[in-house]
Amino acid sequence: MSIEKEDKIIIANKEFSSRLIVGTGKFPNYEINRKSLEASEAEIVTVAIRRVNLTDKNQPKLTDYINPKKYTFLPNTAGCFNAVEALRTLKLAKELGGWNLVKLEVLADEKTLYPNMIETINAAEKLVAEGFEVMAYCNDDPVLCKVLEDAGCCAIMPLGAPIGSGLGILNPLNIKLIIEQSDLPVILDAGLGTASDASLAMELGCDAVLVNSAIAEASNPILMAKSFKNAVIAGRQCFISGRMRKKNYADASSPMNNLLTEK
Amino acid sequence: MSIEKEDKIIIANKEFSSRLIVGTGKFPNYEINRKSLEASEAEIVTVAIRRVNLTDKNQPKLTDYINPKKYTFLPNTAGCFNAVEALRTLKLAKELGGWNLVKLEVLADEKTLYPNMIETINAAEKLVAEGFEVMAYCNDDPVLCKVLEDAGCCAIMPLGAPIGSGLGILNPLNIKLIIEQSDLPVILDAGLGTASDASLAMELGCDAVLVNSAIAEASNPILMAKSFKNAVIAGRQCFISGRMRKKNYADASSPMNNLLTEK
Amino acid sequence: MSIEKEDKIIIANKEFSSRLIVGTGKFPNYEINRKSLEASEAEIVTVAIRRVNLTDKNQPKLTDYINPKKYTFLPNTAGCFNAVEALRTLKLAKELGGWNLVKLEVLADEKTLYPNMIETINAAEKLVAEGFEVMAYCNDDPVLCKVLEDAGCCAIMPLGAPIGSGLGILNPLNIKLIIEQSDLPVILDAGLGTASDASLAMELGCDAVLVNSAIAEASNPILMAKSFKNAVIAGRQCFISGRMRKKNYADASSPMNNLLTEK
Amino acid sequence: MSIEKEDKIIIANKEFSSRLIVGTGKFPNYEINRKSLEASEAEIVTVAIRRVNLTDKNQPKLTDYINPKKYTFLPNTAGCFNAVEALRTLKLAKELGGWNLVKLEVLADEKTLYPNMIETINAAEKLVAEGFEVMAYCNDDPVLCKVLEDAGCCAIMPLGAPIGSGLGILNPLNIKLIIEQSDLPVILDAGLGTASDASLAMELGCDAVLVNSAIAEASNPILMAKSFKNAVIAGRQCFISGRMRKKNYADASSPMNNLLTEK
Amino acid sequence: MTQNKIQVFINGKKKLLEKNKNLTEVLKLLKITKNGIAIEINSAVVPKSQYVNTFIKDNDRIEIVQFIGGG
Amino acid sequence: MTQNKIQVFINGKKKLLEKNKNLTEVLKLLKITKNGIAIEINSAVVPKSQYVNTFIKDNDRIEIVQFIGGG
Amino acid sequence: MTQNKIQVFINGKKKLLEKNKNLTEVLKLLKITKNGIAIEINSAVVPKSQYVNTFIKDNDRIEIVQFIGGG
Amino acid sequence: MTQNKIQVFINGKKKLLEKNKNLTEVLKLLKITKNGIAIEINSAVVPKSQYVNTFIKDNDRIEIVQFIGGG
Repeated sequence: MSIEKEDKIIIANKEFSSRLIVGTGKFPNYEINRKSLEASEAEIVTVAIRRVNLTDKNQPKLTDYINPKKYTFLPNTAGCFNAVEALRTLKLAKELGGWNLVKLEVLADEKTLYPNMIETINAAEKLVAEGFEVMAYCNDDPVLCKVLEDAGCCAIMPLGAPIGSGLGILNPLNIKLIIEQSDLPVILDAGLGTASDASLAMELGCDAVLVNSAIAEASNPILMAKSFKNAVIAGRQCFISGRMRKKNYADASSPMNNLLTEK
Repeated sequence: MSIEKEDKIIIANKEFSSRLIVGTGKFPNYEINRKSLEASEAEIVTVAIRRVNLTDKNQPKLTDYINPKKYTFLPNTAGCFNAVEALRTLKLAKELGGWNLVKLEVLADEKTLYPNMIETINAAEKLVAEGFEVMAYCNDDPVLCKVLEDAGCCAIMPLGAPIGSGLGILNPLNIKLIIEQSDLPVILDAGLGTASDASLAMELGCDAVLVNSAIAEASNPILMAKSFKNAVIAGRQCFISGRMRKKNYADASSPMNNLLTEK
Repeated sequence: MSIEKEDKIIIANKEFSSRLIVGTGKFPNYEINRKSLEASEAEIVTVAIRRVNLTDKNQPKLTDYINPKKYTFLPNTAGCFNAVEALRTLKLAKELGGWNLVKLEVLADEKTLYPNMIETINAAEKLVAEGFEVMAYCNDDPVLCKVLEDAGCCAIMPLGAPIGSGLGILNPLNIKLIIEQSDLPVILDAGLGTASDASLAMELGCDAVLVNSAIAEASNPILMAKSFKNAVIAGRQCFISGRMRKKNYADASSPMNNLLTEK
Repeated sequence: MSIEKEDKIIIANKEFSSRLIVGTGKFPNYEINRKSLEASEAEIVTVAIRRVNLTDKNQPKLTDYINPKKYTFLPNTAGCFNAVEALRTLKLAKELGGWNLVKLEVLADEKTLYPNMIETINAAEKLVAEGFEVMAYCNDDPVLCKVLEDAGCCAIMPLGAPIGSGLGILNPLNIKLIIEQSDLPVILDAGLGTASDASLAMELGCDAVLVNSAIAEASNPILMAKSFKNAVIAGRQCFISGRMRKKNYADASSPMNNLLTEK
Repeated sequence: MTQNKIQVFINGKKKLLEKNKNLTEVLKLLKITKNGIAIEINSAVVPKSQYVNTFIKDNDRIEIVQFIGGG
Repeated sequence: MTQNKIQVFINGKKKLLEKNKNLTEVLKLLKITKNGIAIEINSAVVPKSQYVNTFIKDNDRIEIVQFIGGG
Repeated sequence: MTQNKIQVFINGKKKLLEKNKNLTEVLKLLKITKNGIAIEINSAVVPKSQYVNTFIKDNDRIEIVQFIGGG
Repeated sequence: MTQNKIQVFINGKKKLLEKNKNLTEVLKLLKITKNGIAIEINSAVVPKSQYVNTFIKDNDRIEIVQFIGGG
């Protein structure tokens, strides 16, 4: 009876087996995206809403490769810089697929792509009022994460490092504080670059992680997707297993008695 | 056709599928040891040689739980503080099971359990001359690791941190330098505490890792064994996949054009 | 002609030679506080406003030891959890000494003592409107720091780690981003534990640091005050000098030619 | 009566006030070298022995700028790759200036410039036998540092990172273990890049540090020399003062009672 | 502009259309199929069911969007 | 409560005072000197110059504060 | 010590044995089975095949070892 | 090579010298002053006091060194 079987994550009353959420941006093409997604065994994918290209209608369509019936689409508001834009975008997303579960992302500037927390809180309240299930991309300030929780979000998504930076988790203490205080799933979003970064996030107690660039920009995205799948499982198991205590000195693995050389 | 299938590690001309070597010390009992070992899917286990207890012969025996026919036993010289003791110990190991593949471990002191590199090199030469296949526990000095390689060892086993400390990899640069220079398998030995530590070791390019305390001292050793199994696979896949480049600023995962809000 | 002579910091149009601001809390007594302050060569000290003790009027008074004529008092709002309390407190501070230069500190909770950024911004606007010169304790989110700057604060005081934790600077990248974007003095507040922490803050480009617990809780506060004085100068000089480029391999300090042993 | 006055370091029975040893390599020219040295207030400088240039005798001479009567010259064996070369080089150094105090440096390869510890130990024994006072550049392995100590060296000089890398102290735990075990002055040699690196070395308990590239390669070497002077003093004072205890949560600097707002 | 034409903005680009066209007709004109898209006119979403009854007016700002890859 | 007394709160503690006392008198009563303190009544600061003209009323909340060590 | 006894050390502990015993007999005496053990006498390994021909002499240092858990 | 010349190596470079020259003469020849240098012949240091009595032989390897900047 393995832990994986039972250890589900629940977001907005929906149960998921995978704790890895995958973004669909930056892949060389939709075919590699599709294969990487399969390899990742993720159940939720983030997607963006953009204008249809009127001049070239034969461009490949995301939905031709990734089936909204098979995966839970998580429409994001990437590119929105205020609550009004975010709201407009997600209403279109709802019309597109009838989704209520959305990823709110209100950015402050293009250099850091850090969230504008004031606008994010503001937008979260409006979206919740409109009946959306809001998963909120946010900074790693436990205080403001709590405000988002109180605003009725269904998941807190603090950043580990700037989006697409691959720098890992810059402030593990803050992530830990957010997890300790939160009654919601805490999903590490943004900044993860390697398997060990993802594993560490789970070891800190995150309920899931969202990964995009680290997979899409790998030399071998499909294998990297597998890597993250395994890293998330490993990190989750490690968290549940209860790690050994750190020691500043050595502690022998082999008994130091009954040696040949004892008198 | 998955990478795991093909990506074998070869030590002393023997091929292994698992890149996780597990120690058998410190477990609550041999039964949990056995189950953890199975969960880890390791193929090699380290074992110690100690005096038979003459007063109580009914004590459980390691070999009653862990079958030398099923696992590759790697006898170690833990507790030896010079070449002579190590040589004596391994000759007995050979008599015990006819093993040539051994883990050489010549310790300097009980506080750090760091290797005495001079005695280790000295012992390695003698053991190689006697026809042993020597996997050598060593410090993380690339220069002395090279000396061990030239002495005819079949694997280099640098420490990440003091044995049983769970501090992880204290000096990743040295481990990287050792990997870059080495024609032998480099196996990170000692100090790993969590899944992410093991994953990082593999991401640096280690060919395998040896874990004991982190599994044996976990609240749930069996699940932790699974965690390390997955972490090692994740780290290996990450290394092969070629990680994304780190950036000091953000890089959007969703395109910043064709936005609703563009003029 | 030494750099220290010229390299002044300007806060609210006042010029200061020292880049070390010292808190006056937690000292064993006011006498040690006074001596440590002298040793630190700081020019600005933070102070708190509290109720007079009506039952025991013979308690020592801060101002009997630390002369407001000699040091720039920086009244803080420690203990305030909203804008109204902060405003009340600082109006009393103004009445107490006619100070306009104040340290705004609106806390969110007693566990982290992290700032409540929404209330802080709110309070900053009110205080600026009332003619105060506001130095604002804040989190390390560059976006919200910019909002404080736009609200008319005269200095940004991001935290390095929780107040009194001595953990140093948990997220140097954010501190760097704040410095890059800011037209105001950036003063690292909270979390510094050692001289090297203070030096690092200055090397990142901070204009000054505020230290309290690290000095007050040292075994020898007076000597530790000297240590921080020197560390801040060292870090500032290092920042101005332009550090060497990091390299991943060695680069000889002594020429590798004209050796005895060359042919 | 300040600590600096009394807190001397004793190397080979000679007393020094400064705990900063400066290398003389890599400076833009000897004039800047001289000025930086003065700014550093160092008393000991390392120097190399090289062939006189027979074709151009008008090249500037180190000793025309840096007076061996004013500074303690510490001849090094940089560029030597075995004991024989080191011994030859230092005998010439002795003839050059009658120095007994020398810096032994037996390198393994040009990529890492790491010491060859076996040759270093070997050379140290020979040099001690010849009556030299040997300060030994070494790796950060406590076990081999102890061997050097037992060989009769007068100072242990473990590396923080590869020479000229500016990466700081890669393995602080090892440096701490070396300090704990050692009866000799432990001088951190190689790898320091910034003031905070030097301060950290002293906070760990090093008796002194040796700096070359970080000063010589700074945009402003003279000011950087001052920076390191102050950093070393700061770090030393911090070590003696006894740092505050680290805490994982906040601890208020201002009392949380007698607030205006209390009932 | 000629009597029987109106000017609109579709995905930010100026276009001239015949008067009295409904959304369904506009999509046909643009050779865009209904499925996998959503439409907004002047910042208000238009449900698919209403395309046929939604007539484009002068200066309408029409946004036609779809899902694409994003993080 | 007796006719000629009023009840006030000084630094959060209940106190009975004679009617028609001004702040200067209250401070004398409390044996507190003017310098190094500031006073607030019902959340409004009272300038030192006004102590003598400020008469305490029933239920006034008086806060008397000073500087202490703080970070 | 009595004429017909010898003193040996087995796993570090002093023991008295009859003279002219071979290793197989000693093991029987100790109730230890051959399998899963290895034996060294005076720092030299004794192959199992030689137990029966190996007679214990006075002051022999006998080590009987097995595998146990170790890292 | 001519009868009255010898070949030596000075700082690794081949040189021809008259026979029977001592170190002092060689230094004069090379226009190098005694101070701030040290000399080794065939890996053995020559004290300054001995320069005048040290005659260079055929194939001698002479090293003339000084201090330079180093870390």
